[in-house]
Amino acid sequence: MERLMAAPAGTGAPNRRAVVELRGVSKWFGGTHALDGVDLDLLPGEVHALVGENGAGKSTLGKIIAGVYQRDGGALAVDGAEVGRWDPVRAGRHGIAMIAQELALVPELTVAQNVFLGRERSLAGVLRRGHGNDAAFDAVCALAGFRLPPRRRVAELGIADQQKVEIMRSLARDARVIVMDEPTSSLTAHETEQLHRLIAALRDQGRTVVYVSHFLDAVLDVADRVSVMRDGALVRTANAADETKPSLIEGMLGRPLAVTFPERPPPVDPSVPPILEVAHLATADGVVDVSLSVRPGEIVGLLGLVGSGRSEIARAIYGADRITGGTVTFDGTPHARPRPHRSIAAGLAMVPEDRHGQGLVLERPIRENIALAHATLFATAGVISRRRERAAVNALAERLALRPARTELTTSGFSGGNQQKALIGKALLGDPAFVILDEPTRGVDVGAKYAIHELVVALARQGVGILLISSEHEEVMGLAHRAHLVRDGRTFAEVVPERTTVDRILTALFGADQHEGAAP
Amino acid sequence: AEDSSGDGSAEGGAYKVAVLAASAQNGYNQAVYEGVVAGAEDLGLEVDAKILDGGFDATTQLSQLQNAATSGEYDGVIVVPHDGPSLTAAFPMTGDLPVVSVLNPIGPDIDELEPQVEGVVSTVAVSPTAAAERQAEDVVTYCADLDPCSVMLVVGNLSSPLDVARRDAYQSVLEANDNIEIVSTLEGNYDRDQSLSGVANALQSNRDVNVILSNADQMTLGAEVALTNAGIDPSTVYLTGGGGTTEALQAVREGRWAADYVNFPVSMGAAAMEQLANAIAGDPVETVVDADAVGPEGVEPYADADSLATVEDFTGEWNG
Amino acid sequence: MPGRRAAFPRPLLLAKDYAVLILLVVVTVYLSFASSAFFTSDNLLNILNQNAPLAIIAAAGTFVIVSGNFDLSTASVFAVASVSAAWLASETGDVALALAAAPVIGLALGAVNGLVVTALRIHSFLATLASSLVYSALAVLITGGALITVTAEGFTELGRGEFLGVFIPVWVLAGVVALLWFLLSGTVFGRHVFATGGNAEAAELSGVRVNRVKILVFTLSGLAAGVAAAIAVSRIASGQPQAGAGMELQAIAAIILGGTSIHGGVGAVWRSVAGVFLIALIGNGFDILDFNPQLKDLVTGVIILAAVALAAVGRTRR
Amino acid sequence: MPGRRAAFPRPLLLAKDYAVLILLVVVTVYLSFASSAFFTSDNLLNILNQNAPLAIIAAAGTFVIVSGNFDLSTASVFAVASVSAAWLASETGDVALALAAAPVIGLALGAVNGLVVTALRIHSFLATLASSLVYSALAVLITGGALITVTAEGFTELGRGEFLGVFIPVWVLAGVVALLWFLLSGTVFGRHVFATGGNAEAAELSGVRVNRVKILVFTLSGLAAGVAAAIAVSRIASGQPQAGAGMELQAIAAIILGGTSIHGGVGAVWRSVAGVFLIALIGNGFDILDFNPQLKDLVTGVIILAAVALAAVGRTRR
Ligand SMILES: Nc1ncnc2c1ncn2[C@@H]1O[C@H](COP(=O)(O)OP(=O)(O)OP(=O)(O)O)[C@@H](O)[C@H]1O
Ligand SMILES: Nc1ncnc2c1ncn2[C@@H]1O[C@H](COP(=O)(O)OP(=O)(O)OP(=O)(O)O)[C@@H](O)[C@H]1O
Ligand SMILES: [Mg+2]
Ligand SMILES: [Mg+2]
Repeated sequence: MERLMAAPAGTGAPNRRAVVELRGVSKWFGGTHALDGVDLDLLPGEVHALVGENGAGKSTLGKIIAGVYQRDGGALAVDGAEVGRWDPVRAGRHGIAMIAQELALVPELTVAQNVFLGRERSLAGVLRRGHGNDAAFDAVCALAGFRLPPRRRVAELGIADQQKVEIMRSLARDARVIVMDEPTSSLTAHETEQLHRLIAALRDQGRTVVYVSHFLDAVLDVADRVSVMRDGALVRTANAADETKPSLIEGMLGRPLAVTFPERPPPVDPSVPPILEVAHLATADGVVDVSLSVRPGEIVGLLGLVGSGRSEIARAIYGADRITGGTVTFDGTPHARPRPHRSIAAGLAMVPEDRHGQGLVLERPIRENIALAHATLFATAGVISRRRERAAVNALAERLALRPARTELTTSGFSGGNQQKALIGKALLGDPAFVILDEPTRGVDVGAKYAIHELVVALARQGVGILLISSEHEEVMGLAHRAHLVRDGRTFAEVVPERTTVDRILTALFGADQHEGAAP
Repeated sequence: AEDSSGDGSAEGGAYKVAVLAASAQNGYNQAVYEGVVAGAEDLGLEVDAKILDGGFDATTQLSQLQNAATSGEYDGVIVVPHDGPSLTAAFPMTGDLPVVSVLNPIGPDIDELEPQVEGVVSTVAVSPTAAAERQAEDVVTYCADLDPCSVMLVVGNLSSPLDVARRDAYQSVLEANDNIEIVSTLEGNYDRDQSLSGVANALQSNRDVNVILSNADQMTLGAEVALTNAGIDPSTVYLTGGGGTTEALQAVREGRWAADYVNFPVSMGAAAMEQLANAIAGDPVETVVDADAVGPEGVEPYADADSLATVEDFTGEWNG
Repeated sequence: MPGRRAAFPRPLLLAKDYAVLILLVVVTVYLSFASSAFFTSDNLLNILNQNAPLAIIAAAGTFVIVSGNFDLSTASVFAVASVSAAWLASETGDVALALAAAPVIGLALGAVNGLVVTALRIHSFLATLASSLVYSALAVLITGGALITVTAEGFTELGRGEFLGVFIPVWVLAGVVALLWFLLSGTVFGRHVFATGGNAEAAELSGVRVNRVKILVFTLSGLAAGVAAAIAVSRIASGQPQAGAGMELQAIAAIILGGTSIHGGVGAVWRSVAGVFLIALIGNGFDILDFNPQLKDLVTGVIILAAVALAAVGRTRR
Repeated sequence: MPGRRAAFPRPLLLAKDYAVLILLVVVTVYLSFASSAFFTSDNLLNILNQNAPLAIIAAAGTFVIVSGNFDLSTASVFAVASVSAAWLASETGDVALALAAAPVIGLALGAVNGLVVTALRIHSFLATLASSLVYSALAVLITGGALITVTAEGFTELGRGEFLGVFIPVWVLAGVVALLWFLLSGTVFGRHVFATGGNAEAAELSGVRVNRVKILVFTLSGLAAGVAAAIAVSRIASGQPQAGAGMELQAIAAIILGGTSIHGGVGAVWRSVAGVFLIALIGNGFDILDFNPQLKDLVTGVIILAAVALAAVGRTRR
């Protein structure tokens, strides 16, 4: 993507008075030193990127600015005035809003109600009628550049749409400082582009956007200044113009790393019988007519826009949603009435797209989460051998570079990216013959992402069949042997990534598709 | 109500009577109901008696009383109040539906048996205080030549005015004698298991107890088990309860208990029915019927082995 | 969890959302045919009048449940409020003061609940269970366990009086329900109650003062218990510590029976009121018809399950 | 919500995790000084013996709460089981059969709860509230409301007998607790119970048969109620429908007091047992020291709050 809006050089000039200043801010979580004396200035009218490995402290920093966490040490000043007690409400009053990395919405309320939550317009506490579906909502949509049905219950939205609601909510607060913690982690390239335009627009209105992301190209693209973090400490803050992708990576990891996609495993001989075959699959949850097949050792991708139903396809194959039509054949035998426990028993694993909602039991230790689907592997007569369990789990954690590498810690205590790693480990523990990966690298850092890509390829080389879903089309393009294009719950075309480009794919996907807004 | 009671009498004395039980699931209340039915037969009356379940809930019973009045279906009501005072709210009732109260009076004063509110024609009961005092006096007699004479009190539920009155009565009588020492006061909640636990605990600090005075047989039965578990022979302790249940009378006859305060729920039901019939028929009514006097010929309410020996065939009017 | 659901026919949706109303109608119709005495304004007003206190408590309790909390202390708040009112009336003879005191005391005890829950950040189930023990002990101490009878002139007006031929408690009930209904469904506060119960963290992040909301819902619940107590105590003209025992669970049962989610975030005041009267009708039916009272619980239980099953029909297997 | 905590000294962490134990110790120490009769093996065994039934129910109830559910029917299952046992004993005179019947009946009723909850997919709070009504009605019907006295030879062995100088119920308690503790913390089933309560959707996607788990935890809870009933009925040699009334809440209170999360996903069997005995000690203390029983609730409430406050110290504002 070419640079969207030229940021005047030297925007970083410190002569402008900072909106938010952090001085020596530190934060402890139990034993973990999440933040270690961080200094940071946020200037008006700048896009300030935060980059760093998983667990570096980006979210923690953002949450401290937004008042979600209390700092254990250091000072926080807004408009030059030091603040004492700090919470989301006070932060909100000072015009600071945050889009959390892990979506925080009220599922039972509608889109509009969520967007205006805490900002309801009322007469003496009495809600104005028609609230939500009116000018105010339209204004937010206009500003955001996308629209959602205001009266739809948020619980019924796909995770990507939910992320849009978060964005709209921060806009509705017309905040001067918006902390966006990985806002694009489940947006497609097109929507990401939209968001970047939006961010630039906000910046030009003199607002400050703190942009946390693992997509370094995008960071260099939209950010005016970048702050690099490592192990809870600030490595440096510099003008984006003076940074390059390798320089950022070296700053984050403390060592250089060439990030290209690992070499695709050799193409699979078409005569090999498929491990998974799906014919005219349909469900009540958004899958209309899907046919595809995956051979052992083959990586097959699903390319679709958000809401196209890719996750629903995955859920249907795995048995999470009831199948209303079509057949699934696994390893030559019909996988009739699939249910998760049958799939797992048969060696069919899935990494779900929503790690909190569908993936992890947050209040349990990482160990139990990774072992959950396969506890029986370490059990004799139903009695679990902690020793064997721990050995196997720790080995996986090692292989996935889990940080911190303490598998007894409560899952809620791990950073988003590391939780994602655990989620993948969970699927791999049982040595499955076929894996569905729905957004497998959502929210993981460059290093870990590279590791996961290598893992995927390695699996394929071992003869594991893989169905890959990613909103980051490059990922599918870079790894998959073949890919199916999905629209409105239908597979309507098959492509060979090596022989096409993202743009051509997008054009195909947008095809007749209106509701996704202007096609490129 | 006017005309309905008219109908009632018109149909050759086929009375419709509502029996408002404090709880229809409870042995005592059922006995009263049986008594009402039996009493009607003895009187040669054709009575259609219906039992309503108060579920040990004051509001429910109040509602039932009000409904009975407004529905105009009944010629009279017999109530076993769960909470006498709260029923006051139903009076004066729609129409002049006669009400007879059994076991507890209806009205603000739980010890006043004379009708306290317009509409209650008769009360078949004994003042809880009077009964408790009498029980305590027997204890005093027993303790006469014991010094110290240590007593455990087991009362039902100390957030219930009735039981608080009983406890106060026990205390005032016993504390008047300096040889008597009340070593503990326990809540038994009319439940064997709870009184068993309470007494078992209290025994830990007072193994040498002489008297266990309770106002309900269930609780005394629990206490008896506690004694046995603690390796104390029940017959060596003055055990007494209240209710006159089959089990209690047996215990007294066998000498395991020293005494029991006997109730006659069936006879009380019959007596209530008799007074109600009089009221409906417009005949003179006894405003107070002493519940201690309604029992079978020769049965002494404050029973001990000797008094029971005189009435071999009396085995109690209920069990619960 | 995301409520992924497929489209299904209208009637089932209705069944899902209005199960309690449907059953209310069914029971009413049945009773009307079964007994001439049932469907009379006299009897219906009686039912309303008798259950006004419980309905008021349940209506306010809806806020607590919707906010994702529990209030197990309403019965003991009710008890404290009623004995206090009785005590005041018999001491001072000032009827107005005494009856006014009940709601005030309820409000205060409710606020204490809210403060305990938010300050200690413990689940309200345990917090209010504990406070209910403390409160009922208070009630006993105020009276020494004895009964307080009120003879003061006019004390029973609120509980027994009539206005335009309808018992005053019924008017109070109507007013309270209307008010609370609006408060929950039509105001910012109501919206924040839903948000707090739906996802407290998200609400907090959106600038909702979650703790303040919690304190307010408990205060409201206590206030309602106090109002209910005022009605009840004036009706029976006497206060005693056992008053209202068991009410707390009856209220919660009615609320959930109405269709308000125990997980919080979903519910309505009218539902709780409907729940209260569905159960009340069953009791009334048993009294009117010549049924064996020992079957009452059985029938009540079965009807509750029926209501729930009906609602379940709407939901489809995931 | 995620266990967010800032850095704080070890002791506070302990306070957070072991509040119930700390209070148990504090109360024990106090009572030991207050009365020489308290800290005697005789008295301590007596406490264990008395509370064995409740502790057994709470231990099994832990599974229900950890799995994210509620069982409000334990008391009525207890009632049905005990009246049935009493009835069988007095009818057949076959003591062994009668006492064996109680657990079996409990198991069956518990399974029914589980099936209702999963089949209707309703929250167990309401489901078990309804079933508790049905069950207690059953208990009444079995006895016709009356009390059933058992005179059969040897019926009281289980409840009153001793083995190696210790009451048999204490042995049963020890066995049951050891077994359940291990079942929850050391087996695949236990793992699945935690997962179900922590995040049912994730559990399902991980191949956990969530519905099966639910049915099993309710069955277990019913079974425990049956065992408890067998002990209690044998102890008092009589069965009556009101038996055990209120036990269901006492059990839940003890479980949560112990520190098991009412949200599910977190908890332990020993915690519930500790909770039961913390409350039991207070009662025992009152009886031994002859304190005014009217203050018992007050003290209990305060101590519960103390325990909770202590645990709260650990958690700091995030
Ligand atoms: N609620 C919590 N409880 C305990 N530890 C926590 C908590 N939140 C974060 N941590 C720890 O603090 C450190 C920083 O976490 P943070 O979420 O800020 O990382 P991050 O930079 O956002 O990582 P990611 O890119 O994966 O989101 C990590 O070691 C994490 O384990
Ligand atoms: N709970 C639900 N109820 C009704 N429709 C739903 C629900 N969840 C998702 N959908 C619809 O199903 C389609 C697929 O949802 P989803 O957003 O998961 O698709 P997707 O292709 O997986 O996109 P992504 O994976 O990028 O989020 C969308 O139209 C979405 O609106
Ligand atoms: Mg993060
Ligand atoms: Mg998806």
